[in-house]
Amino acid sequence: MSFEPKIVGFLCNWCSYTGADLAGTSRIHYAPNVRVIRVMCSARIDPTFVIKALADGADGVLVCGCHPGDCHYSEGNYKTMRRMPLLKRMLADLGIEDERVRLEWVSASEGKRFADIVDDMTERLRELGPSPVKMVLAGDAGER
Amino acid sequence: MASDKLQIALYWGSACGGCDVAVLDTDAFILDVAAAADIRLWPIAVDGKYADIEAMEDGELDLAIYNGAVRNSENERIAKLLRAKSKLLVAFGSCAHLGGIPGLANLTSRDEILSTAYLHNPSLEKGSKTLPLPESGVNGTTLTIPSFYKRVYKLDDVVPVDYYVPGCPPAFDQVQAVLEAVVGGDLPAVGSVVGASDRALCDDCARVKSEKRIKHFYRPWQIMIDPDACLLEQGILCAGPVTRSGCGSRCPSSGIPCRGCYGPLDGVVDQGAKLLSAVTSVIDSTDPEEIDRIIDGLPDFAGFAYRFSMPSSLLQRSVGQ
Amino acid sequence: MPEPRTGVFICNCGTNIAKVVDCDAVAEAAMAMPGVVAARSYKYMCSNPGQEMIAQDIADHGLERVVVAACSPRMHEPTFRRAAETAGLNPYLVEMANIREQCSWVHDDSTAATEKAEDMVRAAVMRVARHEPLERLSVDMCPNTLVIGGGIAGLTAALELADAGKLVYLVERQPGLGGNVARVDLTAPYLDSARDMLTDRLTRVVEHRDIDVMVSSELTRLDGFVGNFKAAITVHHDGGSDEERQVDVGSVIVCTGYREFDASRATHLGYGKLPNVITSFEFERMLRLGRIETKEGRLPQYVSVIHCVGSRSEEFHGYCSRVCCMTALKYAHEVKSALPGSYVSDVYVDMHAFGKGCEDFYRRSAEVKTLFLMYGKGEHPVVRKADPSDDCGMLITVDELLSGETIELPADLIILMVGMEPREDAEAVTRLVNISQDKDGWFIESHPKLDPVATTTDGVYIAGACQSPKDIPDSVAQARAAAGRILGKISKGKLEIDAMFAEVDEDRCSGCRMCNEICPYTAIEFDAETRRSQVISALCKACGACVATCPSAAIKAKHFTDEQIFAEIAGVLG
Amino acid sequence: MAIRANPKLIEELEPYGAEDVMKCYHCGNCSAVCPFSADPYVFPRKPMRYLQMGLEEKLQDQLDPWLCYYCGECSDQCPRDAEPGETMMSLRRWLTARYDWTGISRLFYRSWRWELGAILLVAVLTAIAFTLFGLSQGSLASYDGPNAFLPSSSIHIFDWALAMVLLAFLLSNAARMWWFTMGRDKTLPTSVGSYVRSLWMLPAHFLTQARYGQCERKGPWLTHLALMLSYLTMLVLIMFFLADMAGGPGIDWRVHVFGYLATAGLVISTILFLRNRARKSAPQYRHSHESDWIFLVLILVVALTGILQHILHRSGLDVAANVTYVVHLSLVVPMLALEVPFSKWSHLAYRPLGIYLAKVRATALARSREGDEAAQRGAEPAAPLRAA
Repeated sequence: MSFEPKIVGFLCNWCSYTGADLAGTSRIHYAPNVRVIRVMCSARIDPTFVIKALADGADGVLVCGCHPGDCHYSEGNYKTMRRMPLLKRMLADLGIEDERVRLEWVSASEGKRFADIVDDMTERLRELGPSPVKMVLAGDAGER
Repeated sequence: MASDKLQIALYWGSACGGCDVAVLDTDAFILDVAAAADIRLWPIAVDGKYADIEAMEDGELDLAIYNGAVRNSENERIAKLLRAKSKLLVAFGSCAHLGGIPGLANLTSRDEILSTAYLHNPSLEKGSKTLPLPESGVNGTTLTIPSFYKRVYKLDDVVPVDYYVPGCPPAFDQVQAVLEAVVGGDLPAVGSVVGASDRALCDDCARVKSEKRIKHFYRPWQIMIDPDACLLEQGILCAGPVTRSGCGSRCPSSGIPCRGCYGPLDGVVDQGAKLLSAVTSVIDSTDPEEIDRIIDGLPDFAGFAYRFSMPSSLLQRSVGQ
Repeated sequence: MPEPRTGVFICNCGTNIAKVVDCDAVAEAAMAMPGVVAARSYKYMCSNPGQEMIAQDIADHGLERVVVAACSPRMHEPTFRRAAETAGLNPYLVEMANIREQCSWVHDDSTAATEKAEDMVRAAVMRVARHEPLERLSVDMCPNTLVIGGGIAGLTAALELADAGKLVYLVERQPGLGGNVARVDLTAPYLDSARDMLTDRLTRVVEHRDIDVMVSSELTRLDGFVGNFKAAITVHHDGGSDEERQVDVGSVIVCTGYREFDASRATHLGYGKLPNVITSFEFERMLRLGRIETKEGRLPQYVSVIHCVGSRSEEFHGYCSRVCCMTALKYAHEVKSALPGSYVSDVYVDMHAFGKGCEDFYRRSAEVKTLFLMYGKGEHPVVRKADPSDDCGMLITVDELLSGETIELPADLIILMVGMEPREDAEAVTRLVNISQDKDGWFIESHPKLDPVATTTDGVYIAGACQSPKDIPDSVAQARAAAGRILGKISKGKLEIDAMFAEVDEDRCSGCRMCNEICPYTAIEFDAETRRSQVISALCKACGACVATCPSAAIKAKHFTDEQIFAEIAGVLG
Repeated sequence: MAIRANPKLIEELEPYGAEDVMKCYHCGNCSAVCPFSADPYVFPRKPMRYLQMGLEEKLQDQLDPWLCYYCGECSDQCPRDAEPGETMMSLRRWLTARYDWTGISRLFYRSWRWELGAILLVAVLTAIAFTLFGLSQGSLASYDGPNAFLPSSSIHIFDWALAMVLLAFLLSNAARMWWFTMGRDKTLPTSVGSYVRSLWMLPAHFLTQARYGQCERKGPWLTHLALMLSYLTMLVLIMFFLADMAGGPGIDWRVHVFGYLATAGLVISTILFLRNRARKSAPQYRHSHESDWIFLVLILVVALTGILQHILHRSGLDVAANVTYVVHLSLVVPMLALEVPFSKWSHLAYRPLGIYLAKVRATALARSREGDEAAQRGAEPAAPLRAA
């Protein structure tokens, strides 16, 4: 059986989570690989959450917020816009491939877009293979 | 030999020796210690043998102070030995506490380290192929050396630790405080960090803080540093906000940004990630390109953010193959 | 500590969930999860029997936590929180797993969907274990209101509130009340007098015992939060002396209106260079004085009205200023009736006549033989002085769209329909009362359709042209709407504030001030004495930006704590 | 080069009937429904725009109004009641006045009193003249024969003289029309050939009014055609067979049958038109300019007096016949002398001429367009060659 990546998705309550709900009410099907965690605003997403998800065995992490300028809290998503690029650079230094962490803007009306993003990310991660984190840490535990 | 004196041992694992110097830094006080205690093991200062420790009853030692990280089998063996023989085991200094500077080696791999050091080091004689092996036969006899681990561990990765004394090195007054505490027997809850504050360095930092908006990051030598203003507000990356205070804010007060040697505060699970979150949040731009330009001013961020805490971070090491 | 006793309730939603997700399997799996003492699958959890089942189980199993796996929390979270509350469980000890919108409705592979549902339930179970009972805050509502701006909107709002017996502080920067409407003669499309409209209101406002009017005054500071604002106002007395006033108000209505576009910026129209090129407001003054004449004191034979000066152009403002078209038509009528022999032409880009009675007004203006000349968006008419040989003072060159000809139009008096602009100090106002501006500088409402007078700051409302170009009826409607919203709040006496807000642990805060800049609602105060930051809970909207930012983990997002989210992460990953 | 707009022009046009044109807001429905509106002659919208803006020169150059038969579709469709059809009609009146160098037609169109006054004056003068002439050389008692009161031979000469005068007026005005619409425009690449090639259109449209037939409503066309042909027949009879017409008392069927048909045609069609105008039965009858009434009434009375005179003569009541004859003539003369060159009737010349010139103009424009395109093609480098 082919490898099925597990993706943890952090979605802001007002745009992206509502968008994901819309995908549901519109019955737009997408890959079952994503596990959504709702936060009030993408600005609540501490980079620690992303790393924690990877450390706990996620193959990918998807971060979604309102489109720039449309934040329910007027500028929360700008914080996310500032945090993610440096986080991705740091994760690259820690050996995490770029595709594993993804930032997308999804509005409440973009159910289709959310579905497409999940499908696309799932496909890319299938090709990329499982996250190295678990294996490596397990390996360390085995033999120092 | 029986004695009513305090039985203590000090040991250095994968360390630079700075922590031992810090102990010596306690100056005349160390003589009081010597007077009050039998120092059974202290490789850097007194002549004690592992065998003597191995010969001890379990718990015969009152206090073992371990500095340095765990990089090889010997480090681990002695850590286990001291744990068994000592009532209290203290992780002393950043390396034992969090992995410290040696922990930065986790950003690369054992093979790379060995090949750099033993195969591609410019100071090697041409064509040298000698790699350190745990066992090697030299004219008939077998030599063994400790095995070099795949990565660096902090002390409590290999043995349970009673107390942590942070710092690279710990401030001498705190060394004193810890020793006095042990002598006096008034100890906090097991597992706690002693000789440090529960607030971030900024609490003790004398520099004036105001609202933060960062348009450009500078290395300290790039600008004339305002002696009174918060370094971060001047665009100098400072780990103060994510670092326990207790050092007396020595670096910032001398114009050098905090490097975070005292480690994260309770509740912060990943010092590097937290620093990243805090610092990027106050970048003063809403334009992706500009943001990219601004963070270009933070080269090797992982190296800075995890300077002392790589092995204690969530990922513990680089997972790149 | 032992995991709290948790009950898991899996809704089939008829077949909406059950046809894809094996609900019984999920319930069975749930039983194995930490702390779970009861797990059920039921047809309709949101139905009364469903809710009673939850209440019953809380009693029977002494549940300390409840997880409902059903539809989106955006749908039924309030329902299930109420259900728990009726059974004496704190509503915040309920967590939902969204296995319909985000599972059964979007997946067809039953096994994968069931597995996902289990992960979602596990996450909820582990999360809810770390929930804390929370209490909603209740704060007093101060019945006084501060109205900023004494234009038609401000006057209306003030009267509405004062007539209801509530005290109003009306602050006007100018020495006189009335705003821009006081500069207008008649109003379109019914040609009734603005003066009449205003005078009655003005006298009532000035005499009203519940309205404290402060002219030549400015708001200098606004602290506090909804229901409990403290406003500092500077009153400039004639003679140069200033008086500082402090007033307590529960709500603020911003009615700062607009300023007219500076016509001299549209250089091609010759405003400021040619004496007989005037702005609509200058023409209004003429009308109020009752004599339409050129600077030379002659009666104009050709009167030309140029529309969209500053509006709907690449060069200046992209938006439509909304009232100019009808005002221009009004001029056609007023000029024709004052000077029957004159020829009126309107040079316009588009004729916007969408208001009540406006299309009809447009037709009537055509019937009085107004010449309508259309030019393309992005192009502009050019005004020049005529030659002595001409029978007119000026000539307007315009590429006329409907004929495709470039023509020269004779004119003796040219009226420029200057558009509306946010006032020069609009940005200062936004900072004072903590609201935001759109790209054009107009104040932003909290929802463009459903909440047009509220703002992102609770207790601060906007009415009139400060929100966007607006005519009198719309400004009045907004003012009354805002007043209505406030009266509603006042009548409740107390304000309920959601328990979900951020809180600073003062024993951990190091005063690094990282968070101060972060809060979009300026809910974070830095106390210079203690060198600690605090969150004003009533201002906090619980976005959590500061929590993620705080380097000392000293700020806690109630109901979205790190521990709770870590648990959720661990949960979804099994 | 910018054209000067003249907001006052509309006022000048009002007496010609253009009262509602300012209501137009240029939705273009009128041009869309008009069966004749096609490039390069897009109307009624465009001429209406020129009129609103007072682009006098442009209007004077227009052939478009002559391409319109006022079927009324446009006025029906107009959402603003701007009466495009009526506007075109009034533009035709205005153009007629413009073409006429004497200024008489301007006078008539702007004041029906003048028109009526002029007609009465000419009528009276004619009556006096013919009475004196009759008495001077014959007896009132004899209608024909050697001492006929008004001998057909002399009337015949008079007719021809009159016809020549009218023709002179008409032709000179027609020439002006050509100058305004074609001659002045030097950029127009017309050629004698193109004039010759389309020449057939003149008689064709004059006789058939084929275009009118293309309108949706056929009724008006038939009535109009009937009126026109009857009038024409009568004209031919009078100009060439007057002797046989006047001869009697016997009926010479070879000519009289045409006479009867024509008279019937005239009477019926004018009555129909008058009724329609009175009832405002269709858009094109809704607005009647005084000149329309005068025109119809005049034809009708002329026809009736003609009939009466004919009957009286056949019944041997020569005195009565002669008196009627004088009355008849005193109506015919102003009709021909005033109406044909200076008023509504002139369109019998201008319309076919307009259609003809429009065709010539269109071909010329098309040619110049082809010319431009050809020039462009020439300018382009031979791409395929370079590729090869």
